[in-house]
Amino acid sequence: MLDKTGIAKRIAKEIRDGYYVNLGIGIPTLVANYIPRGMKVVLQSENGLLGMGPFPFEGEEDPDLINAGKQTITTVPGSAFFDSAMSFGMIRARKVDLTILGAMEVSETGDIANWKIPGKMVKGMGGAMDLVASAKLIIVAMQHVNKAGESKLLPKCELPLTGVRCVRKIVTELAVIDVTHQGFKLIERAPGVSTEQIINATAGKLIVHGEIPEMIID
Amino acid sequence: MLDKTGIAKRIAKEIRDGYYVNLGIGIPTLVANYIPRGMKVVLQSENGLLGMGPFPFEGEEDPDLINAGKQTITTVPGSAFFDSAMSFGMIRARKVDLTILGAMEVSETGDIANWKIPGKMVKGMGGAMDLVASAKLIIVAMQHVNKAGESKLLPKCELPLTGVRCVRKIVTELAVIDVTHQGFKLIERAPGVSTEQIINATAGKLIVHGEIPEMIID
Amino acid sequence: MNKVVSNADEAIKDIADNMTIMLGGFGLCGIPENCINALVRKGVRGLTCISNNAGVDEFGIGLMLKTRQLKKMIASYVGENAEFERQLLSGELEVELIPQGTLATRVLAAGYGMPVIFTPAGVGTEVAIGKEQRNFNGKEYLMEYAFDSDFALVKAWKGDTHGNLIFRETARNFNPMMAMAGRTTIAEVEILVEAGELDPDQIHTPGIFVHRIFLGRNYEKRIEQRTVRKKV
Amino acid sequence: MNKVVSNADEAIKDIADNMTIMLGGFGLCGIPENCINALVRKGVRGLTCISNNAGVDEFGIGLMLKTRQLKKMIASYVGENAEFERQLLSGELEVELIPQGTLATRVLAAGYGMPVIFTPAGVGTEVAIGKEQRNFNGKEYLMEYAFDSDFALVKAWKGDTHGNLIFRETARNFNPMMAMAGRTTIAEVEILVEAGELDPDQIHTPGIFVHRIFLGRNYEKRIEQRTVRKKV
Repeated sequence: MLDKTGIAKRIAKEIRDGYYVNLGIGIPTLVANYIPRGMKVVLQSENGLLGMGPFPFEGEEDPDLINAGKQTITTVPGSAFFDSAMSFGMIRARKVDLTILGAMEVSETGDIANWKIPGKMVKGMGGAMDLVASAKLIIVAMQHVNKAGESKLLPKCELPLTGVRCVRKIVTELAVIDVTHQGFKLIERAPGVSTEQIINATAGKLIVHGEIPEMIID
Repeated sequence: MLDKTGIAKRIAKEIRDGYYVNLGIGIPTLVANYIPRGMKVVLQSENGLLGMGPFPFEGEEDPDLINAGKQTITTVPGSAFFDSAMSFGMIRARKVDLTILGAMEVSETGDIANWKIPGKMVKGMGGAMDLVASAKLIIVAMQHVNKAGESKLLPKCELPLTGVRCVRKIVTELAVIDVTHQGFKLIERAPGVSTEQIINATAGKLIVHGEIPEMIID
Repeated sequence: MNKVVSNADEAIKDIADNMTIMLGGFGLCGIPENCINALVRKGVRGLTCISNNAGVDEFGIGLMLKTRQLKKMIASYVGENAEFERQLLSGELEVELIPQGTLATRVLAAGYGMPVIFTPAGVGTEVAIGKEQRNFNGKEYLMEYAFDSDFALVKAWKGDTHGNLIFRETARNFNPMMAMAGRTTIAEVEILVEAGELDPDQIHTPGIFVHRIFLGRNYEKRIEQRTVRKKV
Repeated sequence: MNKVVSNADEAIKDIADNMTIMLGGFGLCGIPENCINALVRKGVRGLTCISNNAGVDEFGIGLMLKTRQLKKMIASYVGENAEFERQLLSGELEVELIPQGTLATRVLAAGYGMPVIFTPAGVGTEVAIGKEQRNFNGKEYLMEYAFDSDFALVKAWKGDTHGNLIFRETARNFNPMMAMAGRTTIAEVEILVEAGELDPDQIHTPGIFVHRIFLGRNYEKRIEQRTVRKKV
């Protein structure tokens, strides 16, 4: 079973040299720490920055320089600032190669719900609906089951949707799963996790073809 | 009767302090020379400049700095460069206060034709259709009659249109004419020109109310 | 062409009850602090605010929430604000949540004189309810309208007397589009210079879009999430 | 992330017959001179060119007309070119004339992932024929489609190895939107620097839009209308 760091490390292996990547809040943010050595990747922050660097050193925080999670950040050589219209323009025009974000639920057809729980205070979708509607490649980082022990990989989302038929891959503490035209497809097991455990934790249709390899993360 | 300079001088009197003005090619360009003293006006060039200055001194031409007529120009303090999308954005959003352009024909309903003569090589409308479709205030600078002696102020344009119901004022070598809901309305006569001369040179409906003053240009 | 006014109170003097205003900023970054404070002093009420966020309890648009000056908030994300939540749940405040890119592009559309835009954001979700949906090249899009607003309040880093603006880092965000979109646009700046002192190639918002400009004072620039790393 | 190629010939090597390309520039100002020369050398044919103008007889896109490499020209103004006129009248060349703002905004739409835009330009004229027309807030608009193009060729003043671009004066014109709109975008620059040397606040076109960049050579920068005044 993976911890959050493990999920981030596994997702980082999906990154390719030269990718422009948008990282959501939470586990996705951690992915930045595990980009394979030697790969050049540019992080997009949808509030208007390409080339997001690490957090600033203490005392060097700049209130004019934050990421989409409102955290103080830095730039890297080659960074560029732009306005929000251009930012979502590049997202809509599919210039961002990979979008990694969290989810409350994903359906076997790739629908995603991650912004609203009826009955609870709704904070808003921020940029999530734009990102999922347009991204070339979306990977979801999330727990396989919720706190009540219920599967978050469903035949159909129960929560209000953020976007439809958009998620291509899911990485959880238990598994790597592709979203195919036939439904969820088990690709890898987390270390020490059995195929049966994953089947039991997945409410949506799960395709299991032959022997499922255990994932390798350093 | 006015010469081209006279037409430009008369149109310059329509300019108000603080105006952003777009000047077409030909007589409209001359208007820049007669902006009343003390008035601050910013000239927009739709290829991407606010704050167009005079022609450069000999030897100081900059090929990167031209106006919409492809002439070498200069900037003034407070100038700003921008791209063509923003340029036509500000035109479409009616941020330009006054547009002055030439015409082949104007109809009594304010339609304008100034880009195409069937049977002749068509060079294109450039920015004219955008300008006439969106301008807050359009003044046409043109000759009252064409070379064949035919009126260019018509009940209906015969040439292909550039825009419909958009011209508000016309200044010719003979007169200043407003385009009203009732048709052309004679406002001023050029020095030495009789009301009858203007009536004879105007094919469209011309409203003449009482004594028409002779225009005053310095 | 001189658009300089002496301060925020003068700049916002004709913002009246029940108007619609746009405010630049993302979180607390790049918000028009001086204008917000002046609106609180003026006490105008019933405002509809279009802004990506609604500030925090004691800062930004949150200050106008505390004084109950807002009738409606149009935003993409409104967390981090307990008073906001209270007013929302009690029905005092109306809220319209829209996707961030849709917000940015509806503002852009207004500035560029385009009545509507089409975006795929929200297709298949509750955001699509009641909206015209249309297929182009095999993909579904929602038709979204340009925002009309009485005033736009923006914050720039530098500005000149003609209203030309330059923004700094991610404090740019929604400010340039809102500057273009307001029927009347008010810009507050940290540095105000004479026309001619800014490089014409570096201006983000040409002065034609800006009606009033003033030198802002006492910027707090609060940080919402102070994240740092230790020097090794 | 290094997008630098050695020269124009390498940059355009996969532009093939019958492709659609966009070329930046207004008149002869800000045109991708090196790319045009390379296309002439390569001899690709049947091209559809989207560019505000078609160059002059011996320069710019005019060079490709002379070698009959163009099948179709989409532009707003095509004067100042005798060979163009000849090919047009003889039917060798297809021409689509569209309003300049419509051209700019259709390119912008492509770069911003918007399938269509609505503009009032051309309403009531022959430009409106066959197009969807719609009334918003009492005004008529035409629906115009985003441009799809295989390649965009743009010319910037400065660029860095990541593809970030800065334009100079009115040589900016259509270049930034075309840079955003090309499926593959090639930028030629007068000054090429390492990533990190450009101020991130001053970049007009972020590198994400640019796929290849090279240092241009021997810029002629012809002036179409040399207008001057005498020193007093």
